[in-house]
Amino acid sequence: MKDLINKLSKAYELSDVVYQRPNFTYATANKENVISLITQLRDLEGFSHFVLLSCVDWIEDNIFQLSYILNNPTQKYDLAIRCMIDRKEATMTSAHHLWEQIATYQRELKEMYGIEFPDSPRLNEDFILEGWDDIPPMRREFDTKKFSEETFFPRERPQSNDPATYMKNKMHPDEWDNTPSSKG
Amino acid sequence: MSLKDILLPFKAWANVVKEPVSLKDPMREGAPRYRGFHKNDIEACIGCGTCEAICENEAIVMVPVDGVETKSGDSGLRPLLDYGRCCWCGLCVDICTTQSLNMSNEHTWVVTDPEELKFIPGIDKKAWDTKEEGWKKPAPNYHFYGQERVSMDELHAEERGDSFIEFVKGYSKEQAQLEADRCVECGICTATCPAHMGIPEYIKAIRNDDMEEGLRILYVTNPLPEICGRICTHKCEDVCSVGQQGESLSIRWLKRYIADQIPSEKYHEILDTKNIYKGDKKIALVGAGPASLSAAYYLSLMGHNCTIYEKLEHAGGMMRYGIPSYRLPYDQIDKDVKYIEALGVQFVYNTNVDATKLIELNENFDSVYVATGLHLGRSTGIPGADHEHVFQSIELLRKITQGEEIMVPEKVVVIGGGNVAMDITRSMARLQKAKYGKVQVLATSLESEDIMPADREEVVEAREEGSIIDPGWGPKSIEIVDGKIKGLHVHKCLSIFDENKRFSPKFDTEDIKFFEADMVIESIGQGMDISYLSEELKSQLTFDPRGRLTVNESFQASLPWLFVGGDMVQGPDVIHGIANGHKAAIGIDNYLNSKK
Amino acid sequence: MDFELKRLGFTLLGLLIVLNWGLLMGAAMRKIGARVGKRYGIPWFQPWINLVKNYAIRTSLSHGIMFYLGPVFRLSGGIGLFLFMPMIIGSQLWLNYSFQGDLVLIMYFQFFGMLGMALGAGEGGHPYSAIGISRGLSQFTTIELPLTLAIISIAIQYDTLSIIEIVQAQQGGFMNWTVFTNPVATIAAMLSLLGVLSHSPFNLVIAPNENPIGPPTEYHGSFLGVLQTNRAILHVVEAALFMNLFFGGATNWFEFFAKTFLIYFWSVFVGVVFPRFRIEQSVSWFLKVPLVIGVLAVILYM
Amino acid sequence: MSLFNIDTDRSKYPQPGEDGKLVVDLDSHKYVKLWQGPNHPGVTGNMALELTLAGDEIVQAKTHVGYLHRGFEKLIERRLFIQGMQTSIRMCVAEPDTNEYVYCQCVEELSGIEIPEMAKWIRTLVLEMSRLQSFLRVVPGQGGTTGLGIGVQWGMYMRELILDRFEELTGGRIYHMYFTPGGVRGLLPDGFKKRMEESLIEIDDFVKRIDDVMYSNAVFKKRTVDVAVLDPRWVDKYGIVGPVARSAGFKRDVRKDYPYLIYNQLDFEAIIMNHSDIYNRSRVRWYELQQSVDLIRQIMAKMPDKGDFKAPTPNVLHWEIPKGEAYVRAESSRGEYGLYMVTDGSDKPRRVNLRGPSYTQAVCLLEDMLVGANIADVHSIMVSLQTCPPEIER
Amino acid sequence: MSEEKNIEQPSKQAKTFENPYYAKREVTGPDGQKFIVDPMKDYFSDECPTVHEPNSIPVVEKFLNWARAESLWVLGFGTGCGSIEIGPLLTPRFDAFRYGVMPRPTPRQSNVFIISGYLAVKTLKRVIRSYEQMPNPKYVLALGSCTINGGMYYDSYNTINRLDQYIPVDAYVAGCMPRPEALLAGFNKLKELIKAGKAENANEYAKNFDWYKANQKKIIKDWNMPDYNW
Repeated sequence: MKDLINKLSKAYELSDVVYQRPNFTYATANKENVISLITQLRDLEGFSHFVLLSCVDWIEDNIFQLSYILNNPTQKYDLAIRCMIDRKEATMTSAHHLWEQIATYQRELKEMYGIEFPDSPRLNEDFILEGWDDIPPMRREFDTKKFSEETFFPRERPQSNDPATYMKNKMHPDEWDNTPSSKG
Repeated sequence: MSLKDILLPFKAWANVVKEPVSLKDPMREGAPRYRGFHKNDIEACIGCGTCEAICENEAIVMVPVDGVETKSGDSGLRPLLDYGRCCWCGLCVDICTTQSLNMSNEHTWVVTDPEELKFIPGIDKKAWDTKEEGWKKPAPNYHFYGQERVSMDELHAEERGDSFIEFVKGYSKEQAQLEADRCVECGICTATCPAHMGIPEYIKAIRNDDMEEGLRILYVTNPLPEICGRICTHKCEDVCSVGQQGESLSIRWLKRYIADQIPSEKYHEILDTKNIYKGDKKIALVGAGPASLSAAYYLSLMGHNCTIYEKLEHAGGMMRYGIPSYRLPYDQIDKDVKYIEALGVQFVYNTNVDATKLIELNENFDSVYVATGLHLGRSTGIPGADHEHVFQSIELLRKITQGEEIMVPEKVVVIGGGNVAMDITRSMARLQKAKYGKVQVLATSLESEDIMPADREEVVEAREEGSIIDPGWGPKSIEIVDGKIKGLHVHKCLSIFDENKRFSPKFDTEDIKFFEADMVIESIGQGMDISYLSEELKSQLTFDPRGRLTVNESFQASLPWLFVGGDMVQGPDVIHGIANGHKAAIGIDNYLNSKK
Repeated sequence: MDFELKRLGFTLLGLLIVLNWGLLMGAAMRKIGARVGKRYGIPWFQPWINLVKNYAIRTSLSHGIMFYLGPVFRLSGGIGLFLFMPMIIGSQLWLNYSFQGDLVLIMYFQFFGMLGMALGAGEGGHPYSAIGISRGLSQFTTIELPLTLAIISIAIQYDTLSIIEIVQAQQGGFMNWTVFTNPVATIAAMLSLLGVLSHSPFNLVIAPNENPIGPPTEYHGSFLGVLQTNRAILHVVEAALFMNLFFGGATNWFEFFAKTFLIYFWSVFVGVVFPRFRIEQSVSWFLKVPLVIGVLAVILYM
Repeated sequence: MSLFNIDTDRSKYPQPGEDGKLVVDLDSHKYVKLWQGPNHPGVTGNMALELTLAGDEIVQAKTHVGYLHRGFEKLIERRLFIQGMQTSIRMCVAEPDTNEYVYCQCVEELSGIEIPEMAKWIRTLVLEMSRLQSFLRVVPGQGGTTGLGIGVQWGMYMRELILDRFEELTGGRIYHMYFTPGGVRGLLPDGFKKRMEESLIEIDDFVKRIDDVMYSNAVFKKRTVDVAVLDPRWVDKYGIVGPVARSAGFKRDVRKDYPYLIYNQLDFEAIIMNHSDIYNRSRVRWYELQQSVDLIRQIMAKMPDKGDFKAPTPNVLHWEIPKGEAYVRAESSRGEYGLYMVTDGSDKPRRVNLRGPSYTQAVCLLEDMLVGANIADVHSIMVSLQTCPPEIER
Repeated sequence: MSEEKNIEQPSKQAKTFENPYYAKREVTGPDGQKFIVDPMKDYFSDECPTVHEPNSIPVVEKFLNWARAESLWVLGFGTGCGSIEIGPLLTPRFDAFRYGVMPRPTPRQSNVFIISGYLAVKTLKRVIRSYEQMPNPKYVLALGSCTINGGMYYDSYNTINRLDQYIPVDAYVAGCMPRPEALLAGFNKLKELIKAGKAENANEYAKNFDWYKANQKKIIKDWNMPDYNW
């Protein structure tokens, strides 16, 4: 595994290599290199089984991390290629020509994160959601609880009480608050 | 396709003559472990709300219920289950600190009005309340949070036995975080703590390794964290919900851990007290004990000028002169005191405030706060108690801490079962060990072992150090032969309080014992010295039947300018002192503002 | 009383008996089928309740006149079959309106209901109705072929097209039954009976998995009630037809019940243990196996 | 390779237009558009197929999912690590334990917890039981799709027996919520092994019967043999896993290839066949059903009686896991089942992504496999691929 | 967290939901004739539901109600996870056929709609269509927490919280998921209600039609169907 990574590192500038398990490695590649890298992995290195295409929203750093997990079924090891793309202009080269299933992943990512994959088939069709007109729901800034409460009006319930506050109010009603903001 | 393929399927018809496997009555019982509807033992439940915290569906709401009182250690809240949310995972049962919440194996409930599906188990009577079977906590050693205290490094009994060096070393970072991790953040402790410290909050700060935040939280309610972190009577730990099944959290040590991490120089910066506003109001505080220090601290923050008058040469009061330094080293007292001093509080040492001085203070200052503590020992009054080798523990302790030479005989008997008795026992043991190399101290108390007022660990540690603790005996007389004390006669104590809960011990005069001793130390309580109140003042003040000054909720005595606090009002307890110092500070502030 | 009037009365009474027997037999078969599946199955009176329930449905929504007429056609197909089917041989009154050459009419009525249903379901507008109908018609055509051949064979054998005469020819001991005198035709007919009663493996038309319910997809409430009524009658009458043609008819009601039950049971016996053929498979099967046997039966008696 | 002689002539089907999309002119009266689902007994679960038919034959198929979308992955981002356990389990209702396992294993791997030996045995037992109950549904269910109802009836009863054992062991019937990060939530109850063995004996009997009634059934064979044949080249193209890939001759079994828990102490071989039609795909599952029974017996014979079943974890109310990412896979009855978890050092996962076998099998593979099939076979094909909509849309 | 301010919030997507399949269009028939097809009118009937009063003779109504109660035909629409327990219910272990329960694959012939748990918005649309196609009288049995107050998915952006806002519900069965036993108890409760003449929710739906429609349209953005789809 290490040999392979070393070999690929030269050509594709892999960084942040993590040897998670003896048969599982993570590495980060540049956005431009990813497609040619996974093409090489598929065609030359025997990574014929595509496992997963996923996206992680690092909202603090303003990036989306795309993870391509590939599996080599004969050698029985996995390689996950990470790729960072800009959150503002979330566009990535499509890889649907390599594995048929990637088109589905890309449809989902488009719908859930708003990432564009130009030329990917049926990209703009509704996949899971229907008639969604808010920001893509899997983005971190989308507050699902707030959305749910505003949209689906839950049944009313009694207000919950924090034991500490409740006890204090009940047993020592006129005493001070202990939150750091109020000094004395 | 062969003939076999056509004929073999007909074998299925063999079933037609067999009895069907359908349940005749399909309404079965759930399995013994089945996670069905909830039931709650209302008596055992303390309303800690851990179930609410772990419930991912917000299906549990803590609500007040009729018939359950809010009291120390019981929030008076009980979980309300919303079966419009519940997913029957049973985590609430697994984490329940008291194991009062369980699930029955009942599983069928159909309603037409969904509002019925909200109920308080145990309060709203349900058919399954009496069912025995159902999901319970899987095993005694199955936990979602640590059950055992992280033990603190301390000196062994042999090492510590002959010195007054602080023997509890304090937590390391890893230990503190491990211990802090056990907290379930229920907050039951907060209301129980006299000062209402934000205990879960500062424990959280430890977990986040944010000591500055921790210190800020501490100082909101307690300006003496180093002191409290060592010698607080930790009422919080008694009610800690983690302690319901395992060992309660070492809240005191964690507090000390925070204070220990930060050097005193950084206090100003962290607490943002560099430029506090100073007004023109002046307050005199008598006695430099915890109550005064606390009051002075908060008054300073409010912008008042405080002057503390202390009879002895250092601040700290009973903390310095009553508690041996192996428990509370002096430099730690100084650390807290120095910070208060740095806020502009003036300390006047070696100044005894007597009746005239008090009047003078009243004239020169806007308000006077008196917290002179309980510095007089009480005597048992048994025959022989007036012997010169019968001492008061308070007096002895003060002498020990002041470094005065005291008599260290070979055999000592201590009468009393409180923390002070333990202090003197252990102090004497140390002195004996240093002098003779062996310990022959015996402490006896009226209360039996289980109701001894002293902290458990004090008793345990005292025994580790070689002292004998033999509780449950009432002192009868001190045998004096040739003007020298021979020992103490005791008889078995049967009960301490009568049916009206008044102090009235009963003894079994048949069951007697004799403790040999060269010296007897009485440690059965303390009294206050209010000689500085002139008769004229006394006549204007009111006292309660136990001889204590009556005060209102902000510790204002019947004379408006006089505020009273500390042990004098609420008995010997440092955290109470701090708390009522804080309250008095608020009261004084209000009083001064209203006077304008 | 006038004989004709009396006959009308008996025919109506016979219809009632047949209807109830059909419902009961349906429930019994379902219970037997359930037993094979290791369960108890519906209560025996369930079909009556279902019928009442369906007639009591308040909504009655028609997609057009043909939609309305579809169940009516279907029911008249079933009743028509009944009217020309002799029930009990030996009693003039239970012979219904059977007459010379009624065999031809019966073959017609078998198709009549199906066609009416086709028109009605087609108007329902539901694609599954249309698919079910096209499947049903193509399958039923091939089911009819071996049956017709078998009937031609026994018509040649007994030299008549009257059911009554065919039955009477079989009287006098069970060895006279067509099943023994013309086993080949009987086999062809019994195989096509599986299709006629639309049990597995020939029930793709109304299969829930492949096609929610087939032609009656849109039918509800009283329309469905009519269809259920028809189904109960039709199953008994079809069984009675086979009883009359191949199993010596019935001389009393007990014999009638026993024989129709067994004949009906035959389709359940096969149906429970076999899954469904696809339409083109069942079409080709009917054209391969029963049709060849039917042709053989005709040739043998030519 | 004549066996795999697939009709690739699609000239009679709609052709792609200039923009790459197929041109299906519904108004030309050549095609019928038909929706199968979501309210249709002929789809597996709550999903829909948009079929374009020419006669009885499908010329174009589109899968429509999202009817069961609950936004799990979003919800788990709001859940503590302990709370994710019962959220993740609901991702696939037919076989929930695999979800639990991959979730807990991810948490354990990222936080560096090693679970006790006993917990590993019990987890393996539960996972195998879960596979078994899933097979008991789907093996006779294949007959059910073609109208053979009795197999389903028997199978469901056998599954009930396993569910009874589950209820006894875990306290839940369908959703067991029995694995917790760190181990499991209890030991086997008294007499469990005996009752389990009794159930297994009944299942042995069922296995034989279903062979007689279903796999030897002339009509069933006619409906399933050589129907919807899977081209072995498709396996990598579509990412096919589990019994479907194994029936096409690919020896891919996570339990063998990437042994987890105590599978390397058990004696079994991956079952493969080399012609993947509906019949063989179902047959592979039938063999695996027997294999599961055998594995359960092995586990019960070899497992220790007592032991710690849960490793100590940090306080679950504020359990923070350092930054990292993990992909954990397990073998479900449908094949490789994986969970990708990313943590960021807080007490909640940053991202959780589930990769169920249906994700590719029910969307792109099904869409291609249905072309040219008869509409009466749609349900059979879906069941033979064991499509499970909730794990597609989560 | 000053960085957070820099993150540009993506604007809400303005989408138009027009399915060409449902649009009006001109079609040339096989005979060359041209005609306009309006699927919204041609494929559906958009007649409003009406209240069907019970039979005026109490005895008759009582008898009919008994028949309705003893013959519950369930729509085989597995909307959520609870539908997995419908299998055991209808198979040997529980054999609900004994109690007059029978699955039907088409809404036209069903009387009972089992909402088996959570409803995604996308499913809700289909549920409403199916519910409206069911003939009066019709009953709704809601399973599990999700239909009552959101259950596990109370904070999900795609599942509804309260079913009774969208269609009237007759009985709720507690559990997540309810066991087959609980479901049977639900059927028994339903039978009780029907026999007592209290299960007239189909008429309630017709009476409060506007309220229900307003609620439904509030969350289903891609409506694309006539208000009432017969």
